[in-house]
Amino acid sequence: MILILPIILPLLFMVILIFTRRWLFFQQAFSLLASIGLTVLAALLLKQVYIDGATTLQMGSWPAPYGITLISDLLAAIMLLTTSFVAVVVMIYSPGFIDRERQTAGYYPLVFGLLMGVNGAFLTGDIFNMYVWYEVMLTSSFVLIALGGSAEQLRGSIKYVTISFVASIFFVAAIGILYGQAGTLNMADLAYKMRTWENMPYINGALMLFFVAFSVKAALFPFFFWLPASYHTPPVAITALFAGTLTKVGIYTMFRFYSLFVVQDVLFWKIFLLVIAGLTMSVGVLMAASQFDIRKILSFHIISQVGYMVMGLAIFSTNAIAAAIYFTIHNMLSKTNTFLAGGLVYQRSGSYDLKHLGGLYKTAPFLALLFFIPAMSLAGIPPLPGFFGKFFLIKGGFEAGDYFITAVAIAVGLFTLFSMVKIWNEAYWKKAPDGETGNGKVGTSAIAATAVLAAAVVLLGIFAGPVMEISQQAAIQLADPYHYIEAVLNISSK
Amino acid sequence: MRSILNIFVRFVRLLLFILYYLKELVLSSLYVAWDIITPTDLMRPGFVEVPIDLKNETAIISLANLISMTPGSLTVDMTPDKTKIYIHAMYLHDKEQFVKKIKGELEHKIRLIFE
Amino acid sequence: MMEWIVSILLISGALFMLVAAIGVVKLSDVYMRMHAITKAASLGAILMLASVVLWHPQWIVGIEALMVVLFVILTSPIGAHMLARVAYRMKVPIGDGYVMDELKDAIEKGDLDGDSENKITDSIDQEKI
Amino acid sequence: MESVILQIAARHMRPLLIILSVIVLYRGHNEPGGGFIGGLMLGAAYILYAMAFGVGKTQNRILFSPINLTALGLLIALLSGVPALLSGMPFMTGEWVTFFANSAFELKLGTPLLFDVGVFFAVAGMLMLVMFSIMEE
Amino acid sequence: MTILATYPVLNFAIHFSFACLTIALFAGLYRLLTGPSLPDRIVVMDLVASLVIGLIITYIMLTGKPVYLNVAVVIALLVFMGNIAFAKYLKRRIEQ
Amino acid sequence: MLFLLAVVIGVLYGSAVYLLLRRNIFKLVLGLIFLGHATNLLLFVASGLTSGYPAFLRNIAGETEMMADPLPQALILTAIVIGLGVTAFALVLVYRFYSVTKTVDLDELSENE
Amino acid sequence: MTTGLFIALLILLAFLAPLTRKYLKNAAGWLYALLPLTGLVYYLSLLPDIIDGQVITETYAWIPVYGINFSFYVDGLSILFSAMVLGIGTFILIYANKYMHTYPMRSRFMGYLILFMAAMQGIVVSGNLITMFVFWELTSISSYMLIGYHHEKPESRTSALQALLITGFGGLALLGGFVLMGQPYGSYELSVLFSDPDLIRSGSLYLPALILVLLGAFTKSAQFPFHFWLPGAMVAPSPVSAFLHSATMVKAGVFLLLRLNPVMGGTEAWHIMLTAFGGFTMVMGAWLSISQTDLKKILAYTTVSALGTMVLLIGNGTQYAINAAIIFLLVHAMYKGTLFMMAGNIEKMTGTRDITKLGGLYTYMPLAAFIMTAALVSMAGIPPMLGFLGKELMYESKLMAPTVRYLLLAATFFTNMVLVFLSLRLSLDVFWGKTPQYAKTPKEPYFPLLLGPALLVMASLLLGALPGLLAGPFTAGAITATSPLHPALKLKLWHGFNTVLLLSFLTLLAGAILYRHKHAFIRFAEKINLKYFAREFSKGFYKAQNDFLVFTKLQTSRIQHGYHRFYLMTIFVVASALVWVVIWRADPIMLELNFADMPLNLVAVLALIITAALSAVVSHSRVIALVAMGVIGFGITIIFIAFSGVDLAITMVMVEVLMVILAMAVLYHLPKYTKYSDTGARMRDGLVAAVVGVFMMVLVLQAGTSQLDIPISEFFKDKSYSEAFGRNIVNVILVDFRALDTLGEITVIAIAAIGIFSMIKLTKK
Ligand code: NA
Ligand code: NA
Repeated sequence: MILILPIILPLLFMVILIFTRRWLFFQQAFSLLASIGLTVLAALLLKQVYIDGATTLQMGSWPAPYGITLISDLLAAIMLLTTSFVAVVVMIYSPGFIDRERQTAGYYPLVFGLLMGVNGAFLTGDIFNMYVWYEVMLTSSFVLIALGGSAEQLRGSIKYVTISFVASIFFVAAIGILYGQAGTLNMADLAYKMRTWENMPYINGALMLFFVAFSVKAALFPFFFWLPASYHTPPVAITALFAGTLTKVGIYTMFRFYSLFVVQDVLFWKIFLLVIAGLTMSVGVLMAASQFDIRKILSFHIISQVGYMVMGLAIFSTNAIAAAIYFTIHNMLSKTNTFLAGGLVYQRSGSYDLKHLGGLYKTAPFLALLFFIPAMSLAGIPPLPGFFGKFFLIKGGFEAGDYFITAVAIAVGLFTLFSMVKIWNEAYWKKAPDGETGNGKVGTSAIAATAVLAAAVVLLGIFAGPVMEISQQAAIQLADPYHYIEAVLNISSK
Repeated sequence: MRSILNIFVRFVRLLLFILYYLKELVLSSLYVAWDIITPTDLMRPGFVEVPIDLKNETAIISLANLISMTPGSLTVDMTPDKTKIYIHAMYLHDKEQFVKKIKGELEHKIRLIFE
Repeated sequence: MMEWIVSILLISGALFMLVAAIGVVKLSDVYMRMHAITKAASLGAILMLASVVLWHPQWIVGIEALMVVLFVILTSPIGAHMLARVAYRMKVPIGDGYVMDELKDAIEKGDLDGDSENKITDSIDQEKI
Repeated sequence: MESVILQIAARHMRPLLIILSVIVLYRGHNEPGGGFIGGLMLGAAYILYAMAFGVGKTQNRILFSPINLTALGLLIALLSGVPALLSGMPFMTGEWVTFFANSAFELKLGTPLLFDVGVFFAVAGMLMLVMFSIMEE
Repeated sequence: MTILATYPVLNFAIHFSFACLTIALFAGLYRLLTGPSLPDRIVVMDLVASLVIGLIITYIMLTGKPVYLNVAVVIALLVFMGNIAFAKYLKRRIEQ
Repeated sequence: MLFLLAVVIGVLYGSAVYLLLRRNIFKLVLGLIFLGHATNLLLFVASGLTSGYPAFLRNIAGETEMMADPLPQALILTAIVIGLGVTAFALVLVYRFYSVTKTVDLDELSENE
Repeated sequence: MTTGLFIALLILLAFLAPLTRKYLKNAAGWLYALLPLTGLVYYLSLLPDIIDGQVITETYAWIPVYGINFSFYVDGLSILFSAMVLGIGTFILIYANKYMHTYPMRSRFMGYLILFMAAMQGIVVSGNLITMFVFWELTSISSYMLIGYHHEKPESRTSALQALLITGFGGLALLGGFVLMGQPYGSYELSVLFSDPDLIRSGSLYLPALILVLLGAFTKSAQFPFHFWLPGAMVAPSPVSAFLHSATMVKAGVFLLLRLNPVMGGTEAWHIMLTAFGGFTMVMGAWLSISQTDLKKILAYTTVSALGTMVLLIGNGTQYAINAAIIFLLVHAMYKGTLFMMAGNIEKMTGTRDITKLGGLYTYMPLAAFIMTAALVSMAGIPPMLGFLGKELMYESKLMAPTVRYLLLAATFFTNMVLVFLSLRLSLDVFWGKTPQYAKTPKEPYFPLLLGPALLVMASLLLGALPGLLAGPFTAGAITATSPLHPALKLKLWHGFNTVLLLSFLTLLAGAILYRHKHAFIRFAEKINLKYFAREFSKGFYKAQNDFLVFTKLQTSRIQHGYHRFYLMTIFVVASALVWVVIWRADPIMLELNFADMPLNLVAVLALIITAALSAVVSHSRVIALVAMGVIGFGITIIFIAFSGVDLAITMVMVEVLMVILAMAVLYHLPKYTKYSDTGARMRDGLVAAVVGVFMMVLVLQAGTSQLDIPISEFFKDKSYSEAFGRNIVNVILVDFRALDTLGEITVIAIAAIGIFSMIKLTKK
């Protein structure tokens, strides 16, 4: 029963927030409380799944595979919890950062729309339903990215909307081919059946179409163009929310699909994903190095780091998957945190451009610390979580004998460090070019949110042990698709 | 009682009108069809102004639409005060006769139904 | 017998539509072509619908067929009127052989540019839904 | 100044379309139609009206603002799933009530129909909102 | 479709209608491509709408499913709104 | 029949792609609409074609008459509606884009990257 | 317990220091120094237990699944290094607090310094490779903050960045190396590694692991070709140089080599690489130091040289060599720490550290002169200072080296000769000789600034004078830990007249001669100043960095070029290709086409759609395109009707009409089409479009004719009326069977509505 709540509660909140859209304070307070509530809910779900194994719910009481199945295994619950937490932080951050006009123009309802889509995508066990949640999520993000309508935002959102639309089209086309061939939409059912068919060229083709669609959402090479083109345009709170949620849904789905549906030509898929992962992480990090806008640097890094997650997926050993899951959690927190810290810089100095920034280390040491923690985490400096993520991945890569990709991952780490230090050197250490560092008012709530998240990042590193243990369990579930299939179809198949 | 009778009368008029209109429709359709299919050219097109005296809006729109639905005529415009209607006619051999047909037959029958 | 009636109705309706389409190709200017189109919708559709109603003599079919006819009569002329009106104003040229043009005078006099907004007489319009 | 003929037609068609949209909504469970088609029709009624009279006048004719109508639709759709929750079934399990059972007027009403009503309002609201927003400019 | 084997005349009528409507469709297409004015092209949509109603009716006769009539109702009811939109657009172009 | 439908789908996709590759922003949106149509059609065609048997039940349950697969139809309906929502948004976006930047040339989008 | 607690306290102190320093003022240094001093005493007190190879371990579980623990492993080597870190650290804190007295942000500086101390201490007592790595990286980060202390100066930032990148690179390699090392053991615990030292050496992962580990060690310890960051790091304040760049951080690499010697050492690869790189670095560092004039730069290059010496000795691996390495390590830490602190003092008192502008300082600061000279005596290897002992052992080990004995001997001789030369130069030229004009009159440095150097020099003297009593036991534990097979040698000052003594004497003589002809020698050194290894390396690094940036900029402009249509083109082309590859690999069944089944009526409709689509594409009029769109909509409606989709057809008509209206409403505001693209572009786009179109066509054609299973929708047909009470199955699916989809769908609609609403509302102003 708890499974449906992460989907319908955001919808309910969204409706309430639409009706009350003119009462700013209510919106702020309600959104914060609501997102905290969702986080608690997600935590409960995680606990339940951790104790009892994957849990399912048949919508409308129609049995699988006919009705829509909701299912949460550990991976879904972990993602749910992390996303909700990111949302809480962004909800704390927003009142002190986003201008009043945007806040009353539907910002809060849209955030819950986004969460509804994201949660739905995590929980659904039905391919078409997944598409629907994707659309809910994407449409919310379209609006959020265009909200405010500056020329820059509009430029970015046109690219974002178009490319996402094209990806959705691939998604639907794949569903069409899939249904025509297999006659089912239930993921477990399909996975089960796919293990009985000998040759299914078009299902495999559809799988690749799905993969392309998810790659666009996850911003993999060469499908990432929309991300750097649009992520730097909206207020940074929105970007932070996206950074913590959107691309990760693509990755999550890719994990899910890979685990369930890649049954033929596995070696090809592995090599293919390894190539994609390597290219994604290296191209992303190199492009980041050339940038001077904090948001752009961070945006390109999103791409690079998604590459790490795909690397874990491609290796697909329990350890590598667990590593990728941990890495994903870390990335959602740390990346959001860096964006939020970048926003503080902006509030203080009025710019995101490194060429115009400087001196913040001296004048705003606390803000500097708030950036330094997640930045070092992203750069993989121990004992912050980024280090463990990288370490686990390297370990997984070496164990699986995939030396080359692991070497690339290690090398990319250096460039990541370079970019983070570049921001630090320019924005914090350098003397401000025009002599003064700006004295903008930094929202208290914005600082508080960033601090909360930074603390969470540190804690994620310190408690890497327990988190990793859960990730390991999640990975074990994911590596064995029968766990999922049995939970949905109630058949024992081994 | 009187109003029920009134409604009944109007309904009968409506039925009669439909029959009349169908007859007109078929006849003029055949006429136009013949003109289109064969190489003959009987057309004398033009825009005609027809004054109308209907007051009820439903009646007015019915008139305008029925004019359009009848082959050979098409309502193009109407004055904002709803007193004049402009029709594109295909066969304006005789303007007087055309106006008379619209006013005397179509408008009159419509008024009988609506007013 | 019924088969024959239905068939004839169907064919005649289709033929009417065809004739209208030929009219759209052959007729000399845009106003004339609009004539053809509204007529294709009217008589052609009526005839064909009659065949459906006769072949499927059910209430619901009859009602739906009647609705089609009524809606065609209600809407098709409005569309044609709007287009003809704007076509004339954007000076789409008229063909040869026009015998009169009273619309031009009316437009030049400004008869058609008044304001009727305050003249809503019907009451159906007043309630909110 | 918009065409008088259009204005008259719009005035006549608005109630017609509204009634039809409700019929389409109601019939949807057994015949072609349903909430979405009905909603589009309801929206179309007001779009036509707005094309004839402008957005301002049209908005005066609506009880709910379009955005609230959309939200209302969502709320109804959402609430239609709740009875099931209350009786311990999964969300959106259909709950049906039969009136005049076994008679000629047997009438089955259920939460799926209510759900369709939600769809109806949401779609209509969205359509109006979109069109009014653009046409107002 | 086996029904039609028992009604050869109707069968012929249906296919004849299809043929007429098909030719009519191409006539409309010709107008869309040749114009010359914009209203000329726009009215093609009206023509096609009418022809689609005809086609729907023919399909009803062919398949024996009057349920398709619902589609015709909607076409009859709503397609003219497209014309109005075009007309409004053209009007604006005159005004500019 | 399948062959012809496949050709239509191919042409629609091709047209959509060509339109998407234009510089005019309006053509871009047109391309999106075409892409949506093409895909709905693909979904319809790829999941099997049944002529003349709409998915309506005439009698009480258990009727085993031949019938078109209703599921893809429901899916397409959903996809159409979603497509409508997104396209409407895209259209307004384009309109806003033009009114803010005063250009319809997509290549001018490149200036900020 | 104690070790963990101690490090925790150090870290705590690091965070407290910035908060408390401004209240404690001058007392701060003394107070802070109490903590490392306590630690020093504690570890020295362990010495008697440890000396014969005993080990104290502590373990705190961290990520037990992966064998990662906070483990501590205290043996003789740990104690030796702890003594250096904490001992010198104690003085440094006192020194730094005074030295930084006039500097801004000194509170933070003290914090970083203590943090660094904690990290360094952590490295030397780590009992787990990953624990060690954590501290290892922490030293890199804290040293980055310290080197960049003058962060408003560009050269400070670049030097800090350079140091961080190089040590960061090494760190990453080291991590890889550690992971590889842990693989055969399934553990990262040192105790596990030491329990089966041959496991890794005999495995196939040994060589890659070794190379990676050496990269880590070499970068940290400034071995060629990574040496150049160290002289660059001299932009840091002197306390940093004295602590990090002489006594501790740069020794981390050496520590690592010593620590891993039992498991990684002893192989040919180890021997060759360490000898080659260490030896070369040793000579190069010495040579480069000759022509420097900056006091700190001289010291930096001699440090590079000394580090090379240690690496060389460790690589040598013989009993004498290990002994020599350990002793020299201690010797070097003591004199170099002193020298750096003194260099800082001189700079502070005179305002310069250019030795050509210094001279005659003895008259102003005799005490300082004495201390510094004593340290230089140690550096020159003159008895009775500890340095003498180090040098003796060094020669001894070279004479016993397994290979290239005489080459190594010559190199060592040369290096030591240069050290003698520099010792002379730094003492005589700075404290005696001509007195230049000083900006302000120099005076004796303050007491806290001299305390550390003085005590270190005394200790050095003491250890050197009584080697068997003090230095011997002190280093024996470390030697045992490093090289369990070779027991520590008995140390004594006087070995009798032998080759080694002769060599020592010759070294002194040669150094003195060189000093006598110092101008010629310096000119000579400048002539062959190994440019390539000094300035050019650093320059090369910057150039590489710049080239890298240029490259990334170019690459970005190629990939993220901003042209939307090429993004789309890329996506379409790549997607088509990928899908095709997959299908092709799966061996598709090619199907025969059935052309017979084509109802003419539909053929016409399809032709209509195709024509309309093409005219929309080629049309120059938006109105025509929209009409065509409408026509296509009607065509699709007919297809839906022809194949039994009633609700679909209705929806399609309505949506199409509304879409046209909407598009018109938008067009209302847009300008006319302009022709933007040329014929070439059109051809290219047409080709892409055709490829995608044909691809989709074939896909549909192939996929549409095969089916692998019965659709699940049979269920819906059964249950639609009986259980969901609806005859319109499509609608029942929408509102019941798959109502969740529809709920999502109307949410999309609602969100789009909000979006449109807010977009119009917000930008109205
Ligand atoms: Na199929
Ligand atoms: Na729907």
